[in-house]
Formats: sequence, structure tokens, C-alpha cells
Amino acid sequence: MTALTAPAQVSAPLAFEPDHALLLLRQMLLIRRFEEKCAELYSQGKIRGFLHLYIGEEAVAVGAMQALTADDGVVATYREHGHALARGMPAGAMMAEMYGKANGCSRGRGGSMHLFDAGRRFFGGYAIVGGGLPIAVGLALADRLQARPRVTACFFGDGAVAEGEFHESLNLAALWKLPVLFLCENNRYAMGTALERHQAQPNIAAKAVAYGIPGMQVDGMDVVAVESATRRAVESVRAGTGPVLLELLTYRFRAHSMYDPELYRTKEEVAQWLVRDPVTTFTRRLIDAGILTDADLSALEQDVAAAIAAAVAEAEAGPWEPVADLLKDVHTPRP
Amino acid sequence: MTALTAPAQVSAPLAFEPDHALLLLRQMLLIRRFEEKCAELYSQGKIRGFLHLYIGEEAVAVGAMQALTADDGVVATYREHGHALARGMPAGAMMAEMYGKANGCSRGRGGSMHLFDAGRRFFGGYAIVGGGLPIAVGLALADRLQARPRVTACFFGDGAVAEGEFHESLNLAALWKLPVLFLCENNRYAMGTALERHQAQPNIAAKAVAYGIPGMQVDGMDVVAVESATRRAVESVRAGTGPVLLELLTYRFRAHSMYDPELYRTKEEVAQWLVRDPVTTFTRRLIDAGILTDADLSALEQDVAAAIAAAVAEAEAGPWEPVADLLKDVHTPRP
Amino acid sequence: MTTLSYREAVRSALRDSLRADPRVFLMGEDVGRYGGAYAASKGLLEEFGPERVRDTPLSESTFVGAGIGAALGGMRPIVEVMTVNFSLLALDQIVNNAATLRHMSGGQFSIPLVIRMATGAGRQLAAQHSHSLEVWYAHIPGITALAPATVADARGMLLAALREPDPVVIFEHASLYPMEEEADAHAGPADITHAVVRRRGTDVTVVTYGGSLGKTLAAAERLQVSGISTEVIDLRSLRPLDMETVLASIKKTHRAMIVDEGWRTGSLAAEVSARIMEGAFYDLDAPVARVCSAEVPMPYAKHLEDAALPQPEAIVDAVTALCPRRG
Amino acid sequence: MTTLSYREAVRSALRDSLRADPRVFLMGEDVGRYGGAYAASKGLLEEFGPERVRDTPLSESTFVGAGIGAALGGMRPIVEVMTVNFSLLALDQIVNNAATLRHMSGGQFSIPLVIRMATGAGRQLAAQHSHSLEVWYAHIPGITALAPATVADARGMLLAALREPDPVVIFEHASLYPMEEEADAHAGPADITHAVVRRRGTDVTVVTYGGSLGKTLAAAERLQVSGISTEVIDLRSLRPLDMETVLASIKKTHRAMIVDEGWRTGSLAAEVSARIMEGAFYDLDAPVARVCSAEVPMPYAKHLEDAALPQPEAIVDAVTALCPRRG
Ligand SMILES: Cc1ncc(C[n+]2csc(CCOP(=O)(O)OP(=O)(O)O)c2C)c(N)n1
Ligand SMILES: Cc1ncc(C[n+]2csc(CCOP(=O)(O)OP(=O)(O)O)c2C)c(N)n1
Ligand SMILES: [Mg+2]
Ligand SMILES: [Mg+2]
Repeated sequence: MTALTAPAQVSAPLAFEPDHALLLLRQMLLIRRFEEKCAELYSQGKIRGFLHLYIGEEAVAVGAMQALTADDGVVATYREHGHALARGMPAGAMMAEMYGKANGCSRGRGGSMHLFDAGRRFFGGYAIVGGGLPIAVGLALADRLQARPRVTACFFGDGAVAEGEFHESLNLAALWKLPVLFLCENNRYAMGTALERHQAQPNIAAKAVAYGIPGMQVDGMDVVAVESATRRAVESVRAGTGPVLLELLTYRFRAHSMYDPELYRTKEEVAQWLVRDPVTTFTRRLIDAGILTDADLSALEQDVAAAIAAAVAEAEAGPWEPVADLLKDVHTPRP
Repeated sequence: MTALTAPAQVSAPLAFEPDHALLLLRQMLLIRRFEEKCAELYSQGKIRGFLHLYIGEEAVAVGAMQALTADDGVVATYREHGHALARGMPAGAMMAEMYGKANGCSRGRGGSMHLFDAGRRFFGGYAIVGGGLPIAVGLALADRLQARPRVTACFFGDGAVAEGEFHESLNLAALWKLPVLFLCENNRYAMGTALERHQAQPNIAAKAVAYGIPGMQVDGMDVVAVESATRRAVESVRAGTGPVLLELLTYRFRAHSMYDPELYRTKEEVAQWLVRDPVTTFTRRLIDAGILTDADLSALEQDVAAAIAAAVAEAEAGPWEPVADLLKDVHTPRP
Repeated sequence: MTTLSYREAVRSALRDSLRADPRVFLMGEDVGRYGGAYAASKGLLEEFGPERVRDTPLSESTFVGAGIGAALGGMRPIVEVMTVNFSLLALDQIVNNAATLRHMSGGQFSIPLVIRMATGAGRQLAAQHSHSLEVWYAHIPGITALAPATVADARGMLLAALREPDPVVIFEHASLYPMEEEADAHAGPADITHAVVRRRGTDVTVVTYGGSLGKTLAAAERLQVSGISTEVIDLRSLRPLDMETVLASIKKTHRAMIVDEGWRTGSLAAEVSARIMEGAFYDLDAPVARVCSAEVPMPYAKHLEDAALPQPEAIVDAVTALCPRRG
Repeated sequence: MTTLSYREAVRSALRDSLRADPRVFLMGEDVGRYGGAYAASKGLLEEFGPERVRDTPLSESTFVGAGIGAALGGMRPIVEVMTVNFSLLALDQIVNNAATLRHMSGGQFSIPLVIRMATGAGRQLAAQHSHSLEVWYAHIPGITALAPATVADARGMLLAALREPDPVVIFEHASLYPMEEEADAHAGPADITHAVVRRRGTDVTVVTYGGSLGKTLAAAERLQVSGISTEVIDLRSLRPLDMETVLASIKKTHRAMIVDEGWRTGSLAAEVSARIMEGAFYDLDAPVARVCSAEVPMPYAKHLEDAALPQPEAIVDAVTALCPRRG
């Protein structure tokens, strides 16, 4: 069934600079290895709470983030490690956050599901499914009211599409022609519920018609396809013609969270998708295109490994927030 | 602007029995005169709270109700006098309810916005916009689980379409192929907000695509067009192929409620629609078709006037619920 | 001082704020063309235009969430949720986003958002349109909850709320909009950190807020006749609660009662009673009493609705029962 | 009697109910293929099929509303809202439809609906996934709110809830699912009208419910060592509240405290304290105390979350402060 609905293997032409291609690969690899380390640290009890891995979906965050400027805003979900790293957030501050340390990007208050970085206009990390969409609409409204030529990129899953806030937010953004780019990461499952079992109309891009906006399906396993589609979409959104809905067809290789026994899908289905691993397929393409050598690759792997080791060290070394500061930041301190 | 989007004047062929045509006219007239009386009683202070008149939209409730059997269910909004009367609820019990009397159809607990009649499977009267849709979905689910060949007709306004529950309910009903007929009464305004100012895609029927179900626009000022479209829709819903969305294009002749100064629309716009008054135009058609004489009409008017006078008398004569029973029916009494 | 209605006071605060600060804008259902369900924003669309006075579709969760996002983006949104009854549809955004974003981000963000909503019963609007759920908002850390009970506060509290760096929810009792009082039409922000003694008394302290203040003051008048001197305290801020003012009064009167239009169980009155227990137990000559709404979905019929709501008679009776016999 | 986990107890009640009554069906997010977020419904899809064990899309407001409609239509729905955190999205349907339909229709309808939801903190799930909002549901007339704190109650209360003609909300504290106790795997419905004394004592009465019962019993053990005999009462039903059991205990101990995982202001603990004030003021030797959660969005870091929640140490300290010195 998946095979039927999975996008064809043909991928977009390699229309990019070698340097840029290597940057894309590096970012995807960083996310992959970062999360593999997170899983390891979770089993060691260093990371706790909910941990949702993005492994398999790296091409989406990495490809999409290329189309954004530093002034644009990003709103993501609880499965946001990839987005945070692709947005340029330091892996050390992220890892420290998952440790619950005071040097974490949210001072240990948020954990894996609530990464924030005001400076990079990374507005988090929302764990109520659908809850981030209205926030993105509001950020875009603020830009419009202040005549700032910014775009807000809003990432959410296929499961979120069933929530009323998806409908309300797309209608409001379209009605007011706000600069929001809606990026639906369709990984075919809402926890254990398959797309066809939660959407009467499983073609999510097709729902754009209900709001009179453009909607498009994109191969989310192909970082190049994602980048080019996102660039086109961002252009039109920035032009002020209103929001665009992109449906990125992808797949979650790991369990929904660390508690998930994965009773709802077959090993065969997962294997089918593993063949289209965005990191390995892109690596192969770069090698075939002569952009990457095996030597480059192992250098890259070492470089990424070093970055992650440094991040873990930063987390390990980080201090604990004093318990005396428990109530800090519930309200803004008065001058 | 309205003229542009208003449906053409050409109305469906008079494909009905004279007797049936007269029944349709009588029901529309009963609603019209009943509500004119309500307005009068409101200014006298006999009726209080919110009063939302259906005047101008009678063809929708009357036409649609013809397609339902006694076993089918009806869910409506706070603007439901027309639906209640068309469903056959006694005008006396309704009027008594608006008086707040114990002989009211809701024992004086509900008032104008919350009319109920379990025996006629009239499930109310919902005053939270959009709140009735999930109820209708659940009623249909109960029928399906008990293998009852019933349909649940769910009436709601164009404003409700913007609420998340519209989206969630259509998706769930479509996903589970439940026997719900969604009837959107598009009177072009949500209180003071015009359709184009609350819907990015003002064609509501077109939104059916997002749920993979049939959607159709119908001239809601033409009782015959409404009846035939609803009959066709009910047939397919009852057949078990899933829900259908009908958008009934109509117009509210009176203010939103008794408090509304109507700052949001012009006299000209209202006048344009008054020309298409469902009661007068249908009366004219019957006279032209030789089905109705002026004598018949005045007899009908007298008959309706008598029914309303009786309803008012019943309300006036009705007892007040003793204050001692204030807490009655918060819970079901234990045997 | 001029005679001003509660509605005009709200409108004047909205107008002055829109004039003074370009970051301020108003958003909600029918705030523009319709002029506001209670006409509080009438004329503002004409003066400030559709970009700053924005009619929204019926999408409570999303336009409240958009207010949060706009605040994150540097604006000073005033979001009108027509009534507290509909605010339940937006409660997730308020509890899980507005109230948490600052803390959850380790203090990186502030959400200077003002949410206004009408509240309360008394107009025969029945079970779905008569809620008083202020206590739920007073339960949420990160939120400031205000209940202006006077014309001056209707203006002053809104101006003060707009100066807050964090989310403020303002409850305007629907029955107060037509109320007229002498007030300064140009007054600045009100103090929102203190409760106020609205009537001095020596025998008993009655604590209330919002739409119940008038009923309580009316009851106090009658009690005076029967020789009971009632001190009436208007909480004004429901979160945080200024218990100092309440406890100081009880140190003097040794008797206390709370009047609250909310349902009794889990009411704000319960919290005030518990705090009095904790802060003034040894000053009390009698148990703290509560006059709240009957625990029933609000009935439509006037006589039933009247019986369900706190009324001056009930307040008089309860205070009388609380106080020792007078000669 | 066999050793049973809280999770298995819930599952056995679900299974037995689905077997016994064809009108019963289960609906919610991931209750089927996934087996339930907390595995409470694992295996039920296989046994009863997709018509009676229904996975829903993420649409809390609509599938809870559909549960209300299905109950109106003669079914006995058990709707699982994965956690109380998400129930805010369905609160309008619960407050404005489930709780009102019977009264609003003059008694024409009953809504025999059971809504189950996990509640509570303690697993480092941070600000959006750690709520304890039981008090909000206990505020709603027309709703019965239950909090099973033992394995036996997890089964017995669910069976009892299914026999209720009106809506019942059951709060299962997420930390309890793995808890094992001796219980009768085939026991019938539990009494849901009474609180229960879980530990007899003579010096002080500590009232609690749900996930705080274990912490309170642990504290009571330690207090015994320091010579304080603590009576521990498990409320079990949060609406209606069985105050008779509580007041009878206080008549004996003359001291009372409430332990509640909810935020302090506007907590259920406040209501219980107010009721004790009203019902046992003259029996009290000291003000009623409360141990509640700190008023902060729940932080992720373990040491901060631990500090925010009621802990046995805090309970011991508060009880000790409440009781006169012992030799
Ligand atoms: C409103 C709400 N309901 C339920 C949940 C529990 N939950 C967390 S993630 C999830 C599935 C979301 O699926 P999707 O949107 O496709 O995102 P994905 O996890 O696949 O990236 C669910 C049901 C939640 N967090 N919020
Ligand atoms: C959730 C909610 N928000 C706001 C309101 C206030 N309100 C009552 S009717 C109405 C307009 C509804 O318009 P529509 O759905 O088109 O129905 P119509 O009144 O035109 O029949 C509004 C905003 C409400 N009752 N419920
Ligand atoms: Mg998904
Ligand atoms: Mg309308």
C-alpha cells in the first residue's frame, strides 16, 4: 500500500553547487548522528521525558531551511531536533537542554520537545499537536503589521492536519494573505495511526483548495527536491500573495517516541522506506556525481562526530539550575 | 457584490403534487408568522434572552425536512424555530418554551436557542457555533453501530464553517462513512461579518474536496430546489456511501438577533434579497400554476394565524416551574 | 469627572491605546464592522482602519493563538473573545502557549497579550451563554486575571494591562456595560496589584468581584438598616490575589463572607476562603461563608435564573446568619 | 485475589464491559492499533474489532462530541482522551454539551458517556504535558469526576461509571499504570459515592486523591516514626465530594491537611479546605493546611520538577508543623 502512494524514485536534477551540496549532506549527517547519540543517552538515562526522533526525515528540515533568511521565523513541533540544528542552533545548547542543564537552550525548562532560540528566530518546540499553527499565523501577522518582508515557516505533521487548528489557521492566513509557509511533514503516521486511517482525503496538499491557496506534494526524501520546492514557495509567500501549503512526503524510521512498541507497521514497510534513506541516497548521488569521495565522507563523519562529542561534553559539564530559581521566568521581571 | 454571487433566479421545475406544494407553503408561512409574533412578544418582554429569527431562510428548513423520515435525527443551531416547526414540533410547546414556562418543550430551561423534542428526534438547539456538528457525527455513529438505516441532518451556518469543529467533523464522518447530511445555511453573514470577510474560499461546497465527499450549492430561496437536492443527498447518505455537504444559499432578512443595529450591510443589499423572499415567490408560483387561489391563500393565512394564536394562548396559560425544582434534571434521577 | 458608561470607559481605553502605541491592535469576532457584540469597539474601525481593528472568522483557538504569536512578534495585541463561554475553545492556547512560552523558553520570550472577554449571567441566555469561569483563569500560573467592577477600573485596568509584559485576561461582566458612573475620562492606568475596600464597615468583611459588587453593596445598604456594618472588598485582581487587604479587614471584623457568581464547588470563593483559613484562622469568630451560584447549568426562565444566581436577599440573609444578633 | 497492575485493571474493566454490553464501545487516539498510549487497551482491537475499538484522528473536540452524540443515540461510549493536557481542546463539548444537554432539554435526554484520561506529572514531560486539572472538571454541574488511586478502583470505578446514566470523567494518574497490587480481577463495580480512609490515625487527617495517595501514605509511615498518627483519606470521587467521611475524621483528629498535585490557587484542595471551614470550623485546633504543586509551568529538569510537585518530605514537614510537639 505504501509503495502505491510513495513518490516515485526519480529525484530532482542536481541543480546545485558542490559546496552547497556538501553543506546539505553535512547538516543531514549532523542531525542523524546527533539523534543516534540522543537515543543512546536516553537509554543511559541522561535524557528523560519524551524523545521523538527525526531520523529518516532529515531532508525535509535541511532542504526547507535553506530557503529561509535569518530574519524569517520558524515554528516547529516536539519532533524538532532536526529543525533546530538545520536552523543553526548550537548542538551543545540543545544537548544541554535535553540533559536539563542550565546551559540548555531553554535553561532546562523545556527539554527535547521545547527547544527555543530567540536570536535565530526559532520559536520552538510545540507539543500540543496543531498548537503551533496559530502562533505562526500571529508571527506573520506581526511582520505584516510592521511591514517586515519576513516569512514564517510552520512545520507540523500529518496528524495535525486533522485538528481544527489546521483548518482555522489556514483559513485565517489565507483570508488575510499572511506570509506563512505551511510545511506538512507527512510521514504517514500520527503515532500509531496510519494516514489513511485518520484522513478521509489522504492527499493533504489537495486540501489547499478549501482555502484558495497553492498546495503541492514534494518528495521529502530528496533534499534537493525539498530545497527547490521550498525556495519557490518562499518566493511567492514573501511576495505577499498569501500562504502556501507544502506536503512533504517522508517517513519516520524510528519509533514514534522511546515508548512505542511499533505494533502498527510491518518490518517490510519500514524496509521499503529505508531504501530511500535521505542521507545515504544523497551521499550516493554526490559520490556518483563526483562531488564527494570516500575520503571526504569519512572526514565529514569525523568532523560531525567531533561536533557531537563536543556537544555532549558541554551538556555533561553544564550546571544545574538552582532549585531556588524554580519560579523564575513565570513572569517577566519588573524593572 | 451580492448580486454577482447570488444564485440565478431560474428555479427548479414545479415537480410536485399540488397537495405537497400547499404543505410546503403552509409550513413556510407558519414559520414566518410564528417568528413575526415572536418579535412582537419580544418587544413586549414576554420573550427574553437571545432571539434569532429565521425569516428569509424558511425554504431551507422546510425543503430539507421533507427528505427526512420520522426515524432520522435533526441537529440545529440557536436559529432553529424554523427547523423545529418544519420537523413537526407543536408551536404551543415552542412558544411556551420561549416564555420560560414549564409546559415549554424544554420545560423553560432552554429558551429560544435550545428547543428539544426527543420524540421527534429533534436533538436541539446548539448555541456554541460549530458545537452541534460533533453531536450529529455521534448520532450517526450510534445508528451505524446499531445497524439502523437512519440519517442525521445537521444544520449550521456559514460562520460555523470557520470553526475547527467543522473540519474535524467532516473529516471524521467522511473517514468513517457515517450517515450525516451536513446542511450549511449560507446566509452570507456570521453576525456582522460577511462571508468574504471570514472565508478565504467563500465557496463552501467546494470544501467537500478536502474530505473526499460530494458537495453542492443549492438555491436556498427556492423550497422546491432545496427539497429535491436534499432528497437526492439523503438517498446517497442513507445508502451508506458517507456524508454529503449541501450549501444552501440564502439570506437573513432580519437582524442577527434583537440587539443587532445592522451596521454591516446596506438597505439596498437587503432589498435585493427581499425580492427573492421564499414565501412570496413560492406563493406567486403556486398562484401562477393555478394551484393556489387568493381565497385559498387567505384561508391559509387565517388557519396559520389561528394556530399561532393557540400557541400564544398555550404559552400564556402555562405554569411556571416551581423554584424548588431548580436543580432538577442536572442528573438523571436514580431508580 | 464626567458621567461615563462602563462600555464607553472600555472604548476610551481602546481608543487611547490605539492612538498612543502603533504596536497596539484589536482583533476578534465582530469587533469592527459590527462594532463589538457589546458595542465596546464601536467607531474604532472607522478611526483606525481594518489593519488595526480586525474582524476575525469564528476561530477562537486560532485568533487567540495568533494574538500570542503577534505578541511574540513585537506587537501589543488586544484580543476580544466575545464571551467567556467561547473562550473554552481557546483555552488550550492560553494554558499551553500564552502561559508557558516565557518559562518554557528559559525566559527568552515575553507575551504582552491582553485578552478581553465578557462574562457572567443574568440576561436569560441559558446554559451555554451564562458562564462565570474566572476561577479557571485565576488557576493558571503565568496569567494575570483582572475583573473591573467599576467604570473607572474598566478604563484603568485595560490601560494597565497593556503595560504588562505578560498575558493578561480581563473579564468584563456583561451586565455592567450600560452602567454609568462619575469617572475621569482621561485617567491613566489603574493600580492592578491591590484589592480595594468599596465600603467601610466594622462587623463583617464581604469579599467579591466583578458583576457581584453592585449586588453586594446593595445588600450592605440593607444590612446597615438592620444594624450590621459591612465592609465590602472588591478583589479587582483575581490572579494574583491581594490577600493582605482582605486579611487586614478580617483582623478588624473577625467575620468574612465571599460573594462569587461562579458555581460553588471549585469556585474562586473557595480559594479566598482557604486563604483566609491559612492567614486569619485565629482572627475568625465564625467560619467564612460563601454565597455562590447554584450548581446547575443556567436555566433560561427568569425566575429560575434569578434563583440560581447570588442575589442581594441571599447576601443579606447569609451575612445576618454570620453575625451575632443585634438589639 | 491476584497481583494486578493498574493498567491491567483498567484493561480488564474495558474488556469485561465490551463483552457484557453490545452498546459499549471504545474510541480515542491510538486506542486500537497502537494499543493505547499507556497500553491500557492493548489487545482489545484484536478481540473486539475496529467497529468497537475505534482509532480516531487527532480531533479531541469532535471525537468527544461524537461520544456525546453516540450516547444520545443509545450507545455506552468510552472515550479515551489520551491525557488531560489535550482535554482542553474538548472542554467546550464537555462543559457546554455533555454537562448541559439533560438539564437544557428539561430532562428529555441522558448522556451515559464515560471519558477516561491520563493525568499528572512526574515523568519530565514539561509544561504542556504535565497538567493536573481535575479541579476544573470537579467544577462542572452535571459531571461526575472520579480519580481511582488503587488497582481495585481502577477497575471498579470504570465498571461503576458505565452504569451511570450521566457523563463521568475518570482521571488515571499516568504514574500509576505500572503499579501492582493484590486485587480481585473479577470484582464488580466499586462504590463511587464515598471517600475511603486508607490509613487510620488519630492526630491529623490528610485528605488526598489520585497520584498523591502513595506519597501521602509514605509520608504517614515516616510520621508514625516521629510519633504522629496520620489518618489518610482518599477522596476517590472529586465530584460529588464525600465530605461526611472527611468531617467525621476531623471531629476525631481536630487537624487537617490536603495534598493535591494541582496548582495551589483555585485547587481542589481549596474547595476541600473551604468545606472543612464550613463544616468543621469549631472542631479545628489549627488552620487546615494545603500541600499543592508550585505555581509554575512544569519544568523539564528532574530536580526542578521534583521541587515543583508535592513530595513525601514536604508532606511530612507540613504535617509536623501542623501538629503540636511530641515528647
Ligand atoms: C492535541 C494533542 N493530541 C494528542 C497528542 C499526543 N500525540 C503526540 S504526537 C501525536 C501524533 C502526531 O502525529 P503527526 O502530527 O503526524 O506528527 P509526527 O509525530 O508523525 O511527526 C499524538 C497523537 C498531542 N501531543 N496533542
Ligand atoms: C463559538 C462561538 N463563538 C461566537 C459565538 C457568538 N455568535 C453567535 S451566532 C454568531 C454568528 C454565527 O454565524 P453563522 O454560523 O453564519 O450562523 P447565522 O447566525 O448566520 O445563522 C456568533 C459569532 C458563539 N455563539 N459561539
Ligand atoms: Mg506523522
Ligand atoms: Mg450566517
